[in-house]
Amino acid sequence: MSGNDFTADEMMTIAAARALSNDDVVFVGIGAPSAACNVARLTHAPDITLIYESGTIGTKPDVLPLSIGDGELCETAVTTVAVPEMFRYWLQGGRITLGFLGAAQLDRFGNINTTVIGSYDDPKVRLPGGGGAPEIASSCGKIFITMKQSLRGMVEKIDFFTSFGHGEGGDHRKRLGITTEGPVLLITDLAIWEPDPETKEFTVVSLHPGVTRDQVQDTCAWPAKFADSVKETPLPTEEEIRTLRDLKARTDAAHKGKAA
Amino acid sequence: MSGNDFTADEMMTIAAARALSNDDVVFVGIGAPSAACNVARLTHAPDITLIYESGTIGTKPDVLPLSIGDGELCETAVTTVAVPEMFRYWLQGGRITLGFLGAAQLDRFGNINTTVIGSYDDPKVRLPGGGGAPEIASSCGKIFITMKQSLRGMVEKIDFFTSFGHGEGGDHRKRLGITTEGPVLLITDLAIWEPDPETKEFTVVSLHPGVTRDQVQDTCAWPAKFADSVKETPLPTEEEIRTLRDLKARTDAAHKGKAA
Amino acid sequence: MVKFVSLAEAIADNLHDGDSVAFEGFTHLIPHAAAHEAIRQGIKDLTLIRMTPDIIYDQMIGMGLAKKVVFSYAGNPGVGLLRRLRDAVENQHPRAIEIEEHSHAAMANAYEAGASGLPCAIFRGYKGAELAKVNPNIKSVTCPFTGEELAAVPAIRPDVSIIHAQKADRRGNVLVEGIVGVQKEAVLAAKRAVVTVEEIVEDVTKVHPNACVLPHWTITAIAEVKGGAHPSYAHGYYDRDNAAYLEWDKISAERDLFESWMKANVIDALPGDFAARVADLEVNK
Amino acid sequence: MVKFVSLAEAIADNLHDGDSVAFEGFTHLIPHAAAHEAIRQGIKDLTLIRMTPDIIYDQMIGMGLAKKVVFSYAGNPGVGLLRRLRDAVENQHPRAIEIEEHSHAAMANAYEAGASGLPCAIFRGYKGAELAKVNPNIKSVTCPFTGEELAAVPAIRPDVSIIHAQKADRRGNVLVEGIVGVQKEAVLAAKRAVVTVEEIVEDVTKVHPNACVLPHWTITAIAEVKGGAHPSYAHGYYDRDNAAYLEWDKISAERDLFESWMKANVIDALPGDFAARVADLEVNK
Repeated sequence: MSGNDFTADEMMTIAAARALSNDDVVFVGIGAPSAACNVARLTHAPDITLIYESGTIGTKPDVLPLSIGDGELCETAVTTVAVPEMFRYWLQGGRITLGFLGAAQLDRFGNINTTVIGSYDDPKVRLPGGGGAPEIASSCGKIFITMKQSLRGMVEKIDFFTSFGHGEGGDHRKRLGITTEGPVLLITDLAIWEPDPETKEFTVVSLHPGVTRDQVQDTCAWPAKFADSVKETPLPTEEEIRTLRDLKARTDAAHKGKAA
Repeated sequence: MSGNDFTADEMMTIAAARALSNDDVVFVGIGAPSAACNVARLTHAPDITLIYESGTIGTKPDVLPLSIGDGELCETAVTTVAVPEMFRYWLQGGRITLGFLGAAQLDRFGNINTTVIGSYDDPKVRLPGGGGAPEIASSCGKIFITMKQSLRGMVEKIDFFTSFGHGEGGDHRKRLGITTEGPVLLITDLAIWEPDPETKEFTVVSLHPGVTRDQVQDTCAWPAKFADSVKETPLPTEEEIRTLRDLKARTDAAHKGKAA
Repeated sequence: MVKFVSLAEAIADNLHDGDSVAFEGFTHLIPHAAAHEAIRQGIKDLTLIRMTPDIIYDQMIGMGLAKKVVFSYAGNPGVGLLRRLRDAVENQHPRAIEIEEHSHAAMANAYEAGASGLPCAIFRGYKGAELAKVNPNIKSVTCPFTGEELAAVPAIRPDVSIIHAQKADRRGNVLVEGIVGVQKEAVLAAKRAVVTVEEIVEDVTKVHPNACVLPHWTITAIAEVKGGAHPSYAHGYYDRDNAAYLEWDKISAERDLFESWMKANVIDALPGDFAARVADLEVNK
Repeated sequence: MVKFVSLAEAIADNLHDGDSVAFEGFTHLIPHAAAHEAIRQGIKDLTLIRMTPDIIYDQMIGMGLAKKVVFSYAGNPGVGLLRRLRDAVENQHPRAIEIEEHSHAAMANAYEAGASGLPCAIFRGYKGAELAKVNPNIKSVTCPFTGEELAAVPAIRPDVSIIHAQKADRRGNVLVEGIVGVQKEAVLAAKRAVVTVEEIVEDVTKVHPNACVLPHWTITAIAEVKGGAHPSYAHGYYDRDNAAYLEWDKISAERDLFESWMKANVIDALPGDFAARVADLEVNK
């Protein structure tokens, strides 16, 4: 395989994986976060601790779970605790260094909506809701967000504050008495964004290989800010691509399962 | 052995055992309560559920534990839970039908002191304190108390309210918002006492075989009340005595253990 | 006193029109067979409580059993949205339902408070989150030592909790292993508890001293239903039928397809049918 | 990052003059060897926290290490009073100590709140009990839904928690089995956690999925000390030395006898001496 033989989705997952380290204790969401965490574990961060909200602590799945409670998460875990304990001792207890969230709608300050499109009382689309996100966003040491860019997703104003990022920006978290860092990284299929140190507005710091500034702006409904020097995200290595694809192939085979 | 061949201590334990039933879920204290509960289990109440505050639920020890956390309690239990869970889900959760308490000092309304003799800040004797008793007394469906009678133990006024019985009597429990019954039975080495339905003052309802009213009064510092018709506690049966003595013999042998 | 009964009896005796009920299971051990029995019995006006209402609540809502849903994540896990729930919320089909929405932390704490006999739970939560503005059951208390404001939610106390577990023993003690979710809390918080199990064995108390065992006197009724969690799974018995979860997304997308599927697979089916559904998914013991 | 060290190092690195420390263990797995090491190192002005201060706190108080004790039951379990603690409270010998006294329910909830990162715990307790009048750390909060007044106590957050466990594995994961007490909560509530273990094995994560395992990243230091709980016991390793508990009642009754016993058995002893003390108490594995 050549260095350019990868999809934007794969680049997103690999860029997210690179941001993870051996010392992280990660509260993992399903989908791209789960893929990124497991690619990290299978490449440069073999000792990373992955926690799924189903109560599985220190899990090492061979295939990606479809749900956050697949059997393999438990079988490969250091221990499996009850869900109330997970939220009380581990998340609220401040034991999780990093929370990894996705979003249906995201604004420039890292606030997330996964609750409703339209009004809460008479929604156009009723989304699944927050699940663990409201407290993941406030209790984890820091937050990574990963999502595909789109005008419907990266919006000027989210319809509902499912979880709080930097609010209106600046020191809004601190003003609410939240002591954790909040969103420190946004990894999309096109770019890597970091909050501005002062305003906390997400700013593009790295474009994925071959991506233009226009592509970023065309898929983001707010006026995108770019850092003074925007880097290019390093190409996926052969090991990264192979690890991700092997993982996905094992996962697909496993999930075909039984039903027709 | 003849029907009269038993000690006052044995009579106390056996009388307490008889008051227990198969359907009881008992929070067991160490000493006489533990002996009574296990005699009940080994005679007429084989299905009684015994719970020790160490977290052992549904335990069936072959010898009496010296502490509330001896290994055999765990080995013979249906399950062993953490101590916070014991106090939250099981005791406070209202799952315990009966609490069984002892006392260093007891008053006529079933209020108990196991904290200090003398003043709290400068005690004459510093006793162990309440342990589980304050919440056992309020959260269990009802309370049995067992103790040997003495002028130092059954007092006009306790030095410290470690746990609340009927307070000043009458509906004092209800006035404090306590919804459980509180002390419903006092079993001593001389007699069985029940609270008066109105005043809640302990009243002798049964004298153990051979015990006189004077003996009861001579070992009780408040003016003892007697029911209109005071019964005689039935003699221990041969099975009861044998079960208790076998249990004690096994226990003594086990506790001699190793140290000189 | 726990009773060993058929699933039909367990549901008929314990779940009544208008009850609040928690069919719990956090992706693992979801009581599908029991939910299908409730649907067959046509029980009405239920308040359905669950952290993760997934396929079974989508089915119960789609069949019109629910008047209210209390939840924290209403999705088909790993797949997407719940289409029957959406139809009820967005279009009031087949009836309007009330929703009371929380976060996972709030629900988990509320179950824990219910099991603990407390009227409410306190936790550090909902900071900056908008649910606190739309749900009047989210309030706050102030720590009397630090002055910190903490979130408070009422304890969950269902009329009935219904769970699926791996094993019961002949005394009626119930063993739950693996991802245990909030099942223990749901059972202890409820007035009545119904448990379906994969099998009834001689004794479940020797597995491990600290295994999650619910003593017999905390359970109202036990019914043996092999495969009763399908397409969810039972750790040690059979795997999750991930394909069935993917398939549900299509079945639930259209009202007609949903109804014909429900007739064929639920209304005209029996608890005994679950065993065959897991035959190909069994794990080597 | 967890460190495998000698007991002397583990205590020297983690327990300092003036610290608040919980040597936990609810009758089972009491960290006697670690407490003896603290005594040998002569650490001063400690705030000793424990639900059931028994022999080890009697020893530490008798040796003058404690300035304060936070507890809920200060007895020699099944035997009687703690005579060195009494001497300190009643006669200020060898020094005056401050006491903060709670009920078991309060302490258990306070540890749980500490592990949960909360500033306080609420529970239904202390109704009519006089401790609420003499301990300013017992307050109340009102349930915002029902108006019920509940007791509140501050969370316990020790500088250090010290426990004894059966096993650690090579990664540093720690297994506690049997009567688990409040050890998990004590470890998670503390800033630093020291664990002594009976043995270090390859892997502790396969015992049972829901066994009480503390992941390596929650532990600061691990020291292998065979027999380190004696005369308490380690489920699966050796039995409780009940006779030693009975004997302590005599040893602790007189200051001179206490001091000579401490010199012979603690000051002039080593952690390695514990193995021999349990030799006759070992259970068949």
